[in-house]
Amino acid sequence: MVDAAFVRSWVEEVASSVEDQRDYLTQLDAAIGDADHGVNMSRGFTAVRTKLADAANDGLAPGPVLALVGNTLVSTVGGASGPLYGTAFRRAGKALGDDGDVSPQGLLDGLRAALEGVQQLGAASEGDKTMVDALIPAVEAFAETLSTGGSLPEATTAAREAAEEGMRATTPLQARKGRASYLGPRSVGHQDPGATSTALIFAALERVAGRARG
Amino acid sequence: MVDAAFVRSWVEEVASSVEDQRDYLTQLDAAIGDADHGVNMSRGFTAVRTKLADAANDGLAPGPVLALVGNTLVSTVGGASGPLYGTAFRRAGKALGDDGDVSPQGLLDGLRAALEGVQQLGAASEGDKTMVDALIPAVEAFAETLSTGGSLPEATTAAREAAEEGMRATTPLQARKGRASYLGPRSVGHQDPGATSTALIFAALERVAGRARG
Amino acid sequence: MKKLINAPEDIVTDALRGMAAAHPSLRVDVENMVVYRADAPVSGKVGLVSGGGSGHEPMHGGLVGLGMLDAACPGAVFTSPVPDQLLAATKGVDGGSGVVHIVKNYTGDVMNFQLAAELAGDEGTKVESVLVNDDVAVEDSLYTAGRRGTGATPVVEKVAGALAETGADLGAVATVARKANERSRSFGIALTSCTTPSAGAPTFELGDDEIELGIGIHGEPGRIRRKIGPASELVGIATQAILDDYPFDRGDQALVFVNGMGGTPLIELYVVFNEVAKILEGRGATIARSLVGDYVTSLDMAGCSITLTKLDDELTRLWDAPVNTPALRWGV
Amino acid sequence: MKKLINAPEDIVTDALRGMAAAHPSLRVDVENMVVYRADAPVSGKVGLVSGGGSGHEPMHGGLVGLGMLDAACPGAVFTSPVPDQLLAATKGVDGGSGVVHIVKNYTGDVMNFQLAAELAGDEGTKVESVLVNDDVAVEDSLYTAGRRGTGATPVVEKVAGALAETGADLGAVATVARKANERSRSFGIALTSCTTPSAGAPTFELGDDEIELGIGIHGEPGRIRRKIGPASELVGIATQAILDDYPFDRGDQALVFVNGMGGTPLIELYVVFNEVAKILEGRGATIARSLVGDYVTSLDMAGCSITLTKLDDELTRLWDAPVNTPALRWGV
Ligand SMILES: Nc1ncnc2c1ncn2[C@@H]1O[C@H](COP(=O)(O)OP(=O)(O)O)[C@@H](O)[C@H]1O
Ligand SMILES: Nc1ncnc2c1ncn2[C@@H]1O[C@H](COP(=O)(O)OP(=O)(O)O)[C@@H](O)[C@H]1O
Ligand SMILES: [Mg+2]
Ligand SMILES: [Mg+2]
Ligand SMILES: [Mg+2]
Ligand SMILES: [Mg+2]
Repeated sequence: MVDAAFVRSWVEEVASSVEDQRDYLTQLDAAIGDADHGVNMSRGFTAVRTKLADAANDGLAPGPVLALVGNTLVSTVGGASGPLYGTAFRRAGKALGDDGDVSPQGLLDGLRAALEGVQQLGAASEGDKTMVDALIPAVEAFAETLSTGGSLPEATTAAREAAEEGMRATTPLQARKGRASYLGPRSVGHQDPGATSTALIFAALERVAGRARG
Repeated sequence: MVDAAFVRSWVEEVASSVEDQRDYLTQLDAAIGDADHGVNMSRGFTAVRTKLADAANDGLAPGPVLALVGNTLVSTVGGASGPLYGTAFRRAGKALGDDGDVSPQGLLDGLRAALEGVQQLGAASEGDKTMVDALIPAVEAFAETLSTGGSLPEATTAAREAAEEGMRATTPLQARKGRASYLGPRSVGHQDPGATSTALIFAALERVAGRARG
Repeated sequence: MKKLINAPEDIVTDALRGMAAAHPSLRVDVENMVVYRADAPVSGKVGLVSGGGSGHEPMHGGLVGLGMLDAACPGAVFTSPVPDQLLAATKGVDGGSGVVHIVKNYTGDVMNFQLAAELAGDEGTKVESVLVNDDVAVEDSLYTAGRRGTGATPVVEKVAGALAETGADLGAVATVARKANERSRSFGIALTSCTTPSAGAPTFELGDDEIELGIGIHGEPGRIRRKIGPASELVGIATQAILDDYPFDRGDQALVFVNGMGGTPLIELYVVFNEVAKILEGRGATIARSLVGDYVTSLDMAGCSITLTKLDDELTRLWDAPVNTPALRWGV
Repeated sequence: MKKLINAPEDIVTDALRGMAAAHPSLRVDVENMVVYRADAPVSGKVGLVSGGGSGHEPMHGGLVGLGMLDAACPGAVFTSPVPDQLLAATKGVDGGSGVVHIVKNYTGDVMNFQLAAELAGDEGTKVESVLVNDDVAVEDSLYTAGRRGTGATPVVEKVAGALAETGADLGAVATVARKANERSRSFGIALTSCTTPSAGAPTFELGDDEIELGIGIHGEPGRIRRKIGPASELVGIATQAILDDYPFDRGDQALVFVNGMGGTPLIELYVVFNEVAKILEGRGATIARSLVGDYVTSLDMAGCSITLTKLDDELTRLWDAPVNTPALRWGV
């Protein structure tokens, strides 16, 4: 079951892997963007950590936790990734509502809401070489696994694998959205930073689900 | 005897060795100045060549030729070396007067006048790490050789040797005049560009005197 | 990396404190990262707010003042400001007649301004957003992020600010801003990349004889890498790219803006201006106004951008109107 | 070397043509390399002429105009102008009340201006020469070339130009210029060398973590080479060097001029300004006026100089007086 502790450790896992991968994400962004994606994400999740550590936010249900994460990202990240990831977490939080325990199906609804929010705001479709290219396959794989009777850990593993595949698949693409699109054909041959950070988020989810099971 | 042809080929010799040594002079100036001495000298002597090639200046006596060289340097070089070398050649030209043939003693008077002009304008004494450090010993050696019965070629050789010695002697000195003085102790260990160009001028004189004899 | 900073994470706030100390005509909210003109909000006047990543100085903070912006929101280096800043600025300059957002067309800027505009609307402030997208190096397409906002931005801010100063209403100010944008085109050239304080190394590497054509203002590479050539050739390419998209011919009045990217000395910008002038004269267009200097920069990048704005009587009058900002000042 | 130029030997004249095309307020004699204000000579007004090597733009050509210089003579890059130029400029701006030469204290500048002044005197133009020597990095000694003229130069030119505009006589204009110089001190820091077009390579090499303290404005190395440190430390050293020579304390009114050397972005200059402000506030001195930007540059050198001028009522009034030049403009 997905409870507040689960969601909090997921966010904590994301925060620490963003720290680890900070420079890598920035290097990816240097190749086809403006060399700040890692810095942006780390600024955002550092703020998120502080927020979640604040006693005032103790005892929040999973949904409100994710909403708080989203609002914090919107308020601290800036750039393209800030509104996008912020909206994703906000929408997911909204979808989860105020339940203390969320079912795998409930988490899926949250992921679907996140994807919808990102696409509404950013108007990117699959193949535009953005975070959407990791997010869509991840959500689909997650849904697919559950619908065929898979467990939450299995669903998160499938989602992580699909996200990483989608991330790698951005390399040969020519960007049609975001900064990388300014490079035109020169954006080909580089992995998209946002798709990479999205894969990190699903890898964190998998680790937490694995621990929750064991 | 020093006639107009002699003086013109001296100036021509100076011009061509300034061309050859242009980058070297500029490098010396880069170390303790502003990296333009070679460029300045070459701009000046290129203009001098044009002036001397001008038919209007055919048939000038040695003195007026040197005065023309001086005026041209003042009008085209700029920087510190322009007024200094310009004044040197102007004063030398004045000292030679309008005689068509100048004795070695007359040439010595010209060199003395040049030195006096440089020191009046620049107020540098020997040891300040300037062109004066090459000019003073050169003029003295020239005088010394004549006074002991030496020939003009011998006097120019002595002058060239003394100029080069004075030039080398600037290396260990701390500059007290010109741009290099701003470096304080850091000016030590570098050969002075202006002393180097002065040595070139005496080397040119020696070559011409040697040819004149042979 | 060698920079005159204390720490990469402090550069923006330290610089804001410096602006506050240097310019009494500004009121700087360092904590919320907003630069206001000291007398904001000016009651009855339409407010003008712009913003974007830091690293483009003097844009935007240096363009705040009478006759131009009422507030500017600097983000982190090359990172759009967040909605909170933009909302605070929007409310802080609303003199009751609404606020114009001048937004350079970058995904991040557009989205953050959009969120701020929605929040401001909820709180009862009328907001009109004006998009600046003058960079001809990027082809204009519905299926991409579209053209970037670059050198035209100060021009748009200047004329909109001048009209707002006359008491014109929200719609009119937004309209003239859009008109200035539509009549402007830009193209940028980089001789070097730039080094963001947090990355600590150049965003891209260029050979000793290589340059990038069609760059933006975030240290990103451009459309084409090639060998350097004489200014006449490079300026020819840049100006032609503009003219192919938006011709200037006999009778046209041009505002010629030669902008330094931050690391190129002014003497070179005048060499560039001379080449642009030769081309325009060759076509019979008139250089009616000019601006030469570093206004829309990319940190320490060496290079320049050329912006041509086709003036009409209204735009010329508004360009000439008094302005009093740290970076642009005349008539007062 | 990568520069936006056509050929090293053309950079000065190409840039002069660019200035002529960009600024109708100037009259540029490209052949004789003199930049005049368009209405020179102003009859009855004392004329102001300055000049020096090129590579310091906007100084001096960008400081020509109402309330400042009547003419500027650019030499080759980093090379003093020749007497012919200076003589032409001196005669060209003599409105019958004589001409002030503002000369930065460099051997070459001093000698060329001196020769020009003698020639102008012979031709009946009264000339007063004012020497600018504000650089505290060089110790002041009778036995050396003395202190360099650096950041104080635009300050001296501004106040002298403002007084000349009031119709003051030759002696009075020269006196206020000398006063502004005597009340100003500067110190420069280089993060990189610069590349002169003709040399084609940096004048000196600096390690990735090395800087030069006490530099001049000709790309020459400074007094001390050291490792880079935070802005607070470097600005502390520079400001202390000034204050040791000329203290600013409670009640003193400072004009704080943070000048970019050409390759340093404005955001860093504001970081520097903030550090200077903290030091002056700590001593109780007041920042009465400020100037932040690239005014006295050394081609593409990265770094800055700090100039402090102790204002009195007269200097403040003259600083605030209207000025209309390409680089400095207010009140008109
Ligand atoms: N319109 C969009 N839709 C979805 N994702 C986008 C869009 N534009 C950009 N992105 C994502 O944002 C990432 C860049 O984020 P970041 O570097 O933090 O912001 P910025 O591009 O403003 O510097 C890109 O790698 C891409 O995945
Ligand atoms: N006061 C002086 N007296 C004599 N020679 C001087 C003086 N000042 C400078 N010089 C000479 O001028 C040389 C530099 O000339 P140059 O580089 O052409 O001019 P600048 O120093 O103005 O760039 C120095 O190497 C020095 O020999
Ligand atoms: Mg980015
Ligand atoms: Mg020199
Ligand atoms: Mg960014
Ligand atoms: Mg020089």
